[in-house]
Amino acid sequence: MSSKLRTKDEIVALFADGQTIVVGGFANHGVPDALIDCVLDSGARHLTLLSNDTGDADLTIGRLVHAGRVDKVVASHIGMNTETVALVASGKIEVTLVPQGSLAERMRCGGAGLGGVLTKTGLGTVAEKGKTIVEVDGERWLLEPALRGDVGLVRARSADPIGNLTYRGTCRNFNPLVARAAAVTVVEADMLVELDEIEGDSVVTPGVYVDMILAK
Amino acid sequence: MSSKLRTKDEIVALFADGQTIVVGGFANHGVPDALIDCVLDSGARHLTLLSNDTGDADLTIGRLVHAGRVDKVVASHIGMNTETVALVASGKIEVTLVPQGSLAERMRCGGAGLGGVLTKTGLGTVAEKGKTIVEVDGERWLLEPALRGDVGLVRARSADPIGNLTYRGTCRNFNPLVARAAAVTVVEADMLVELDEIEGDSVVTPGVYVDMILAK
Amino acid sequence: MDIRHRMAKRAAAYFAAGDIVNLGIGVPSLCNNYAPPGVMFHTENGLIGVGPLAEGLQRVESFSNANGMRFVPMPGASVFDSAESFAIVRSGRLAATVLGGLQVSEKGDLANWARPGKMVGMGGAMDLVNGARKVIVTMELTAKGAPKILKACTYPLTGAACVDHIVTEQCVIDVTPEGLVLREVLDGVTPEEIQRQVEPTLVVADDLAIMAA
Amino acid sequence: MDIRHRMAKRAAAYFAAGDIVNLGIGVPSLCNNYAPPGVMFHTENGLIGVGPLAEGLQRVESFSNANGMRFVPMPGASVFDSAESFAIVRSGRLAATVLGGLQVSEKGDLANWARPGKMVGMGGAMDLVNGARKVIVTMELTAKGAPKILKACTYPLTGAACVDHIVTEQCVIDVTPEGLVLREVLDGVTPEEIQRQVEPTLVVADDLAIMAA
Repeated sequence: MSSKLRTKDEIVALFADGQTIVVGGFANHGVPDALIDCVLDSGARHLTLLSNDTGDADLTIGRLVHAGRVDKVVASHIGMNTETVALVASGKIEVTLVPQGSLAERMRCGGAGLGGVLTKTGLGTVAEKGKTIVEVDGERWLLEPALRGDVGLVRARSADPIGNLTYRGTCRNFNPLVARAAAVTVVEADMLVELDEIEGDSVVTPGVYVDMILAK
Repeated sequence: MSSKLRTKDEIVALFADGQTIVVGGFANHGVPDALIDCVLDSGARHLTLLSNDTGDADLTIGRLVHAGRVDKVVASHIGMNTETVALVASGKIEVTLVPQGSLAERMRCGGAGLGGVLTKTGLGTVAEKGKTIVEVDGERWLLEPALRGDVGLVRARSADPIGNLTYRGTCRNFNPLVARAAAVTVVEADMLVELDEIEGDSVVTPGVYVDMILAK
Repeated sequence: MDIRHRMAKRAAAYFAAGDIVNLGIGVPSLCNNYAPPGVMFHTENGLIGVGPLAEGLQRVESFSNANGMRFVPMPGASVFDSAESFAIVRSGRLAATVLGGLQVSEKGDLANWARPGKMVGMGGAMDLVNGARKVIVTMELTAKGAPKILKACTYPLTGAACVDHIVTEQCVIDVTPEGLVLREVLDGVTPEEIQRQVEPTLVVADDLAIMAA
Repeated sequence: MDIRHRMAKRAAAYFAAGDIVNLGIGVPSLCNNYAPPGVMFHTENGLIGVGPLAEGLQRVESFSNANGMRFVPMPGASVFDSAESFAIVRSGRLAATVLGGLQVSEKGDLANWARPGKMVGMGGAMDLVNGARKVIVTMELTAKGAPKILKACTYPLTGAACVDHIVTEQCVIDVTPEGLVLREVLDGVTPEEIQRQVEPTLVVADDLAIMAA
């Protein structure tokens, strides 16, 4: 059992062109900003961004869009970010919009060894487009398939050396889902604490999901 | 916002013949024993029991089997309870066995407005029997449909008056899933605490899922 | 009372103590000023128990609503991730949601997230209209004189047959199996005047009431 | 060393520091005595960090393993519900699971939860063999002289093509795309003697090693 703390250089080395990056946060809150610095420093381009939104123009997640690193976005809402909206309109970014609850479940599936879930959300709307309808006992459901990425960026409140995590308030949002939904999960924590300092019952994301923690 | 604390008599009145009762606990640990007393006192019969297991003979959940209240069991394992095994063998109880992880997900779906999930678990085994296979991008998955009940019985460590709950150690097990997977959710807590005594970040089951709490 | 607050106050009259309610942005967000005691507010980014807007040291990043506004959590607040948040939404645990509307059809279809060619995201709206037990739309009756209550929506739908109540600045309309029922009108406004501003034929309630100004 | 501990010790040699491992009941449960430092144990009823069996005041209901035994949680233990527990299992976060076996086929099919007509439940076994990165079966080579390693299982399957390593009291066999490979034998036991006790034809590894007694 060795520490998962890693230097910024080690984390920067994770990123490569064409990857899918899964990012926690909601409307600029609870976003792993120091890990977004790492993506920017890596020079990685042609990324697919999987996150609830793309923040504001050149703020939080929006910095990846501003720097021209993003080719595709999968999100529930991009309207806050005027740059994303313009790049989508001009065809420079391809966007897939997913209802927020379905996006959360799809990430959860991707991190839980599940292939997808059946939901009513989006039935009778454009969210049905290209999707499979599954009947269960005569009832119609929309199949929302699992989503996963290459690297997941998580913002936590506290992290112990093996990656047990807590969150604070609404900064939790998508972060625990992102922690599961990527091949490699990297964490940025407001506070780094000792092993066993987070009581077992209070752990929100078990360390088993975490690969690396950004050292201060 | 009024208290969800209810007397034993009010809770006993919830149960009726033919209901599906969803019960938390795992191998006699974390079982809501006082709520099982309520089911016994109600006289309700021909119940369907939805739980991980049926405890030991005449212990915890097994008391419902011992008292002849149960017609059907949906569980992942009944082997600990010699009475259940004998009643199944003689055709007096009908049992449906579900892989434990699939049982947990099916309860979660039932409580999350989802119709089912796709899993690999059980592919190529008897767990496939009667189930739909769904292909996603050419990959085969087993569709495990949602499960719900009429009344859910939950054992918590602490409960505030609006039903925010915490659990302790492995007594958590299926309890947070049961809390969501029934039309009416009833809680038995080791400790009844004041409003706001459970810090928001530490709440495991939000009170929105809870209908009644057994008063001491 | 200005028309925005009038609509918010009327929408909030659908809430009862013990309800958990989700409010959209704009007019719906004003409903918390008029809710009866004991109503708790859900924000889809992961909390039940949203209190008043925060000031000074209370303004912390960790308590922000779906609109990015900082708030004070109320006693008994619970925190959860986005998957749990929408499990609560879809499973019918919210007594009500109040949302703005671009168009509502006579069957209760709602369009409120996009105009054709301008789709920036549905956020949580599709889940909310699918899951909340009561879907209340607050909107002005017309847009630049054109009706917003239509036989069929022309904009992309948020949800089909999902709306229960439409609260406008002039009237309250319920969506029922018998069609759109006019329940309340502002004092001095006639049912005929309302009818002229909506496309489908309204049923006037036998007990048509006066809407508070 | 008695044969149960011999099998457990050999199975534990597949673990490395940092691994999270789930142990089944019986012989597998003995593996924790032989695991290298830094291995953490998962119990499917909802905890990572299972420590030694508890004594006296340590014996609390809240720390019980899937077999109902009370244990002491280790520093860094994390607690979760059954859905999260199996999300961890199915998504490949467990480095290994060690389970008992009734039958293993030459393709690595495992039957370990039921005999025909006696099905009392698979518990978490089907999820574990589907999800753990390495599936290690500890079992005696034969049952009352009849082979347990077969061309095809006759008992209800736990999982198809899921087993990686079979550790018996006499030998270690790997399931590979080329068939069953005999990796280790007890000192003094010949590959021919092992072959007589299994149904499929074994491939004898070029570097056949001696299994620790």
